[in-house]
Amino acid sequence: MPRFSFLEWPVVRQLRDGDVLGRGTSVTSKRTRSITPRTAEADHVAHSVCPYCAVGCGQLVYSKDGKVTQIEGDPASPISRGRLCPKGSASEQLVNSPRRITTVRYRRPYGTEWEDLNRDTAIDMIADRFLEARRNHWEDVDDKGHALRRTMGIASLGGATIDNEENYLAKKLFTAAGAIQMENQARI
Amino acid sequence: MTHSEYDEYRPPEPPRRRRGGRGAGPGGKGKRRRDLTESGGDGSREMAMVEDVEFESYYGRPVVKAPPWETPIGIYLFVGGLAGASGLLQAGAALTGNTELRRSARLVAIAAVGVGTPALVIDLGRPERFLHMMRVFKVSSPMSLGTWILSSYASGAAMTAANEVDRLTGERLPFGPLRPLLRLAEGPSAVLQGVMGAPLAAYTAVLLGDTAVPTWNAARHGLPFVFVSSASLAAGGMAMALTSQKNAGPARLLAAAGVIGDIVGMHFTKSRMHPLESEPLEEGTPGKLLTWAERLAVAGGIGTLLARRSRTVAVASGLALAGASALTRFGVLHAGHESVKDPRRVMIPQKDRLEKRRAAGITDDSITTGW
Amino acid sequence: MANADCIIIQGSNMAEAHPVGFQWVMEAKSRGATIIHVDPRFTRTSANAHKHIPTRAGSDVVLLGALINHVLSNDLYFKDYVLAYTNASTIISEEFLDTEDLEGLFSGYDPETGTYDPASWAYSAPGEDGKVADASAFEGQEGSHWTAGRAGAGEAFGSGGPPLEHGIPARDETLQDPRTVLQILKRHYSRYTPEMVTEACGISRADFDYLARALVENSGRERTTCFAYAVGWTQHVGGAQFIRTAAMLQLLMGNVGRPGSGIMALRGHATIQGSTDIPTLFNLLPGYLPMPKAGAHDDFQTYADSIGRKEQKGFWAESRTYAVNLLKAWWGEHATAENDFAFDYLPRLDGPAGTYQTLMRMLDDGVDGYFLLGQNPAVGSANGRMQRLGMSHLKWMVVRDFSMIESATWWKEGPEIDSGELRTEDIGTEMFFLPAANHTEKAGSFTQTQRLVQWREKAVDPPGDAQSELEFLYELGHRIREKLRGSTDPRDRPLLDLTWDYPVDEEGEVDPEAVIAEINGRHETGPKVGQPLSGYTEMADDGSTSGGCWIYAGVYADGINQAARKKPGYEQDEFAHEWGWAWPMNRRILYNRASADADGKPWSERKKLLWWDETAEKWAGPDVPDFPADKAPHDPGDVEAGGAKGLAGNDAFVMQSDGRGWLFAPTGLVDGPLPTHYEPVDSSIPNPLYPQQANPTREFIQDRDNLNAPGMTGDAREEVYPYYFSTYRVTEHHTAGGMSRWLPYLAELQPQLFCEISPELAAEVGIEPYGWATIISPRAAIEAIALVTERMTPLTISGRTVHQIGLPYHWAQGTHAVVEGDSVNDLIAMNLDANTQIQNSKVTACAIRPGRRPRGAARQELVEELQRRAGLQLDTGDQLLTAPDFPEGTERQDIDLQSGESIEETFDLPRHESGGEDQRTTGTEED
Amino acid sequence: MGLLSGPEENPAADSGWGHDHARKGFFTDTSICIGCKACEVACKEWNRNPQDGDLKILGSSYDNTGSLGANTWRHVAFVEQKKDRIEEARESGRKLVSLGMPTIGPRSGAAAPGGRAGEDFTGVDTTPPDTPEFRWLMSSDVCKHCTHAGCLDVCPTGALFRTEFGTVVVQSDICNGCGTCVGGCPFGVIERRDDGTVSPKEDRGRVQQEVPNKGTANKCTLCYDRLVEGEEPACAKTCPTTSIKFGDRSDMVEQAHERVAQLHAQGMTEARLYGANPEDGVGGTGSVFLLLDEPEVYGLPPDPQVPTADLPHMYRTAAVAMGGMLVATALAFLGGRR
Repeated sequence: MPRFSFLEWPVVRQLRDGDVLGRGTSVTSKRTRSITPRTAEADHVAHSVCPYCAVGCGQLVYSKDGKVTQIEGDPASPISRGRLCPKGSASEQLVNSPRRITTVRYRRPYGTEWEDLNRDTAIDMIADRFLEARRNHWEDVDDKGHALRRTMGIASLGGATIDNEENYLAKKLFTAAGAIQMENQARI
Repeated sequence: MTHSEYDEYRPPEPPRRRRGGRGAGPGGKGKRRRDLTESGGDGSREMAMVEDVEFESYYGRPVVKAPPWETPIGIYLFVGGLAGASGLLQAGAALTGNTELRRSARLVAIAAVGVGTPALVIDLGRPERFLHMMRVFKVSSPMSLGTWILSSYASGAAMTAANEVDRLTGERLPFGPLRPLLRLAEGPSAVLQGVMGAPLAAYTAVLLGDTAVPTWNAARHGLPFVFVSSASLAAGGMAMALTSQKNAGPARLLAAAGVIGDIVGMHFTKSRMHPLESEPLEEGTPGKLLTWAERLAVAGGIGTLLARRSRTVAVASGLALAGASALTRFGVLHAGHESVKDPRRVMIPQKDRLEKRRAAGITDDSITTGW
Repeated sequence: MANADCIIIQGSNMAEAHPVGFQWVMEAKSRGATIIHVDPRFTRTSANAHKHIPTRAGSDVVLLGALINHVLSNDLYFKDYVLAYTNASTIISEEFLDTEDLEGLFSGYDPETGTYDPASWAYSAPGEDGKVADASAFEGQEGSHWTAGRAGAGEAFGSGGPPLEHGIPARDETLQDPRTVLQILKRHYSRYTPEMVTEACGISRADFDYLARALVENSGRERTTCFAYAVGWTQHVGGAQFIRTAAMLQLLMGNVGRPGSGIMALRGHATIQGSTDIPTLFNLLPGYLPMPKAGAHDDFQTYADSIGRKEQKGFWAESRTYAVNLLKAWWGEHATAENDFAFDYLPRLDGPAGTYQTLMRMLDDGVDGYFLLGQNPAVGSANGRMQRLGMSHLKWMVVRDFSMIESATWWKEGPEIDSGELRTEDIGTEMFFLPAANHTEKAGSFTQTQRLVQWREKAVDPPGDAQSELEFLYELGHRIREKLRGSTDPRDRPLLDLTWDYPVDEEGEVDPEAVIAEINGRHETGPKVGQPLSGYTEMADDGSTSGGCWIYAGVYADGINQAARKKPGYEQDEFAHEWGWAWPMNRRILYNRASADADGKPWSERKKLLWWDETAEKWAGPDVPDFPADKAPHDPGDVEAGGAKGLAGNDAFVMQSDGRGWLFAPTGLVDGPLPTHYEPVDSSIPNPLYPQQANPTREFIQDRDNLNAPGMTGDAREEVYPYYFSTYRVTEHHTAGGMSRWLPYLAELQPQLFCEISPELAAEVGIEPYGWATIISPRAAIEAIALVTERMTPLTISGRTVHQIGLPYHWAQGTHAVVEGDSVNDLIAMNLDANTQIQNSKVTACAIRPGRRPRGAARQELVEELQRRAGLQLDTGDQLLTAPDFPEGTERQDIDLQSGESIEETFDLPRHESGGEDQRTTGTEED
Repeated sequence: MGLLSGPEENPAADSGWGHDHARKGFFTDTSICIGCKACEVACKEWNRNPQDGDLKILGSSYDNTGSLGANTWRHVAFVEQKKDRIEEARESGRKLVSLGMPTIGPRSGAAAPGGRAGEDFTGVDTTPPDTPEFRWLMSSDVCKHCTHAGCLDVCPTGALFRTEFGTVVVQSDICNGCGTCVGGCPFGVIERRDDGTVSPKEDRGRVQQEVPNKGTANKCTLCYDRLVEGEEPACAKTCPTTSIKFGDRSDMVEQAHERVAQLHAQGMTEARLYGANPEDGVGGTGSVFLLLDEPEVYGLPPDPQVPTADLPHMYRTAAVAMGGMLVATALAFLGGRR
């Protein structure tokens, strides 16, 4: 509790400030007098793009101490002129949601619960399974003898929410592996 | 859910005074009764069960909100009045040398303050901040004035009561060297308590009147009379019950006057209200409470006439009067809560008064403008 | 869009799905533009339009066709524009027969395969009266295995369609020849009358007149009209043709390539455009190069020629160059001229391998592993129940997402666990849930719906184990290559020879700029070695340059990430060329040559965009010309040279092999050269236009769990599925809900699944406002809160009342999100558009009844009870050909529509056979 | 001297701020609202307000937050109307116009109302449009930031205060939750935040959002914490169609007058303003609205009066009552002695 100061007592300030009815300057608290926007306290502002629909609205991502503190429209964007829809406006929750999962989860075959798994191990296991599935369903030629050089054992779905660069690597890796079954939301 | 429990008590809706020509709202508005008791969180956002309305509203939802004042505030309204009028009684008794009545009034007063102040604090959303009430002195805020009234009153009441108790216990309270000071302060304290008594009894009426809650706001022309009368009958009744018949004369008279004032005041109050605004005072739970308040007041009032002869009658009518006062306060409190649930009680009186002003040629003061 | 004088929004709920984009519509409105919304529902878009015209879902071609008929028969089209820039004057082969002649089919239909041979749709060659222009143009397709396979043909040929040998076919500039495109169009659409619109769409004559007047008055030299559509058009069988009809109308009205014109596709995901440009799609390689097909593209030159020949007009002539650069980018030094740039490293298709075919393969245990990269098919894909059953057949699954989406938890809390069809203990699928980094936790680019590539800066590090796809894919590829190191198996060469050495920072994160630089391309040899390409015109076909996606060449020009440019829009003109980068070549309006007349002068001062600057001998204007910058308006073009040089000065449609906008599509579409109205698959309304009821090329996946309502073949006395529902999204949620149902601020705005029905329908079936309703299709039963609203209008179609039901699809059963509800896509069947392989989710027959659905096993029993009552068979609704007098299909005329005879053999799709039912651990019990 | 009612040019000047600051306000033009609710979300994001209600469809078209309250400071109303009601709205609007401008005119000097009506509308089609068969009204409601703010005047702690921008803000570090302000508001805006409104599904192990400022009164601050740095309020910034405009209140009122005149010129006589009249019961509002029907259709009171306007009269009544009480007591003692 701050120490009581008679002169700062709002009743006294009502008389001192000429705010006799106690409506304005006389009743403000210290916190009110030093209020600043959260955005002004950010130590970094990133220019970003809304992750929802394909309009591509500009976003400003404010962060402090490595945590996103606020996401707003970017007024510089000629697409959106600083405006966002409810989803874009809620995207800070997408980042900081307490419901977000941030650890690798693993369910073994016939298991009934999720388990923890080291990420490194997980990726290694996936690489093994990738190669095995690729082998299991490899097709060299079709029934007329035309080369196919592909595997049907692996499929992938998704891409419209991830970056161009990520789509590029996905297509590159899968195609090189002969895995042709790739699809994304463009056809859903 | 709070609102279904109110619903249970709600009598069948009487025929409404309708504004003619107003078409029923299209597509799910107005007329349709919806059972959505599941929805709504706190009391004020609940869905009002408005049936058969022929006026435009937004899905029958409340327009204004009632303050979150529950039972503790009802208690406070009662004991605050009781304390206020007791303050006057003790002052009068002190002036007239009626020691017994003085003592009874002071003890009732301190008990009332002792109950009322915690009740006020409990009802705060952040009780630990009750001292923030003393940050400002705002004449525009009946609650602020009331705080200052109550605190001055309470300090006076504490001093007078301390003296009484000290005397009652044969000066056995450990006041030591402070006792002379205590006695010295008794007179001014009694004056303070007396001066603050009437404001303490009356300000709560302004507090309720100074809201947008339709029934309370519309009652503002008469509610102070009801509240001071109710305070008087309660204090008179309690003092009468606690004082021997021979010394209780002024208390009986005050109580009797209070009963008359209470009944007349309530009728006067209602007469100045739009029917939709006064309805909650007559219907449902608050209506029942107020009916019983009136019955008890009448019974207690008759009792005061007989109380000179019988202590039993005095005690019974004293309690009846106190009960009447309590019921009045709860009745008015709940009538206010009831009145915000139905948007008609806000919309229709407002439209009526707007129309009336327009009919009188005043067309420049509407919040809605065509330009 | 803000420059348009009239905006017709059809097949899109723009205000709800794209509120921020809608600001431009509102701006146009405030400048005086007329806004018209044509949609089955009165939505938030309608609320802000001047007029809402309720229509029947799936009847769009009738309405648009009638508008075409209206402008043609009343001479209201923009004649100068049409003559200059479209193929209206082109003469079509005399072998071509129209739907007018064939009861709703075109020439070339093969009832055995359910496909068209497009040979007879070709242009006539000059001088060769009535002969197909160049039969050899279709070599490699005609009769090939691939054509029969019909895989995603629309996109298989890139954006220009398959090649034509020469850009100058026979033409009649007077447009009088009965075989000119314009005359064919007139005949084709002559049945599409305003009366027919009333009959088929339920649109009154007055509303049609309003629409026609608005369009005509706001087109021409001085004014432009813009169309906006979204999945309301694509998610139909025949959806590609819906869009084409609008495109044709816009070409006729001169509303392409000009300010405030065009057809605006409104897309639903942040980089859904990017993910087709740089595709995670089975049939495409980056830059709309097709995946090679077994048999058809066995050598590189054949492959390249099938896309575009050197000699042809326009930018597709360089297709070989684009392919070489891609192969160089992927296999670097291992891609040499000697080995055809490692063309053989590419796997080959032999039919569609889309998500629904993959699903059927999964159900047959033909797929081991499944990656989900930010997609939630258990909720978002048609027939969600089959999706989840399919997952139970996998050996393993990797789900990369932010939260526990339903596609990750189906084995534990899916509806099939509830109903007892699946038991957690019996499911052998190994699940990996890998937390993903979100858009603030990684840098990278999205391509938005107008082809604008925008770079995002990274704000913070991802929390915990979360990582970007980039990092994950790089790491996965790295380990796979490590594990294969030393392998001598030739099948592992493409992996081992892959260029996969991206710079990595100390936290193991790949530098995304290195990837976009590879996509942009660079000089591999020569004086500029190592330098980024400035554009695709710098690409060489000899291996001296590389580039991962030719249309993106220039995005990293001068070594600067052009997509990351953020010069504020308010400091630039309306094109804002210094904000991000648009492919191709930072052009903001495609085909903008058409904004000037044949002489290179603007059509009008008001709609000026590009013009020929006589003195500078260059095209001038605020946008980057989508045309050779110094080719004069009357340049005849060097036909022999082909490519960009081959373009004439008025060949505004630079990607088409004849330089013209195609009113008639001689190639490229598998279901006909002209859009034609067919009824939705399970519609019980007779096609008012033709005896041919439904699209004869549609694809259907036959399965016990994917039954169709009987439609026209049903018992007229008892219609079990008498209503139609459309699915859609609302502003407050995003697709399958993975990014919205988990957020309390969005969840509270639309907390529960609802259905929108008219008061008339509510009264008919006894549903209370805001009470529960159960909707049942032949696939599933779901429950929803009923919003009974005047916003839904019953329509009178062919003399009967048609009720449509609206169903947003964002909810799903599960315990992890803030809100939950039944999954609407469980109702939908997999019926695909043969052009695009997109499913129909906009018109599906259903039943609706008051109250909640049954729980547990009783839920599926209800579905089956209705199936029995409707007498559904595996092949119900599978009847492709219904035109009784189709001359080439006589052998099919006498098929009893009720017999349920299987025509399965006419498909060569990998399909799940009914006999496979009992092999599945989870099959539906037959009673 | 601080007035309790009547026209008042600069309420901040009355509250110790002097005349240096322009009064800020909103103009919410509901005729271009697309009902996207971005304002609701942006508001909650900025203010970290908890999710509202118990996640059920409320039965009011697309509105599932119900009304303004402790947690929802922007609220979008949805109203579906048929032709007959539209015609009524058009008629009632026409009547409003015919009531004409006040003879005295607004004394605020803010905008010369209707002066804009003389604007050049040549080229604009002024024939009344056909009445549509149906319409769907959407409107984003917010705290009115009244010139005479009941909530502020009845607050006993000074938690509510008038800012230099003329807006009314609760200091959550001061408020003790007495609830007086709730009744003081004639628009039903301000509300005490309870614990009970948040995350009803916690029993299912869901993660709870932290609830700030429990037990205190809450309402729109007009983003006071943004205004101090010259930022605009979160809702106005995000609004895709500029239905929510923010700026100097005098400019807002002027724009509002222009817009309503423009709509009238297009034959949309149903358009009207709400809160732009300094003579009204709250002295005009800081948040001005353009409505397309009568205010009660949107859940707005048709003739709100700030209760404190009548406070002097109430004090007088109370004084009389107190006097009566004193007299009665005195008489009681006089009579009781007998």
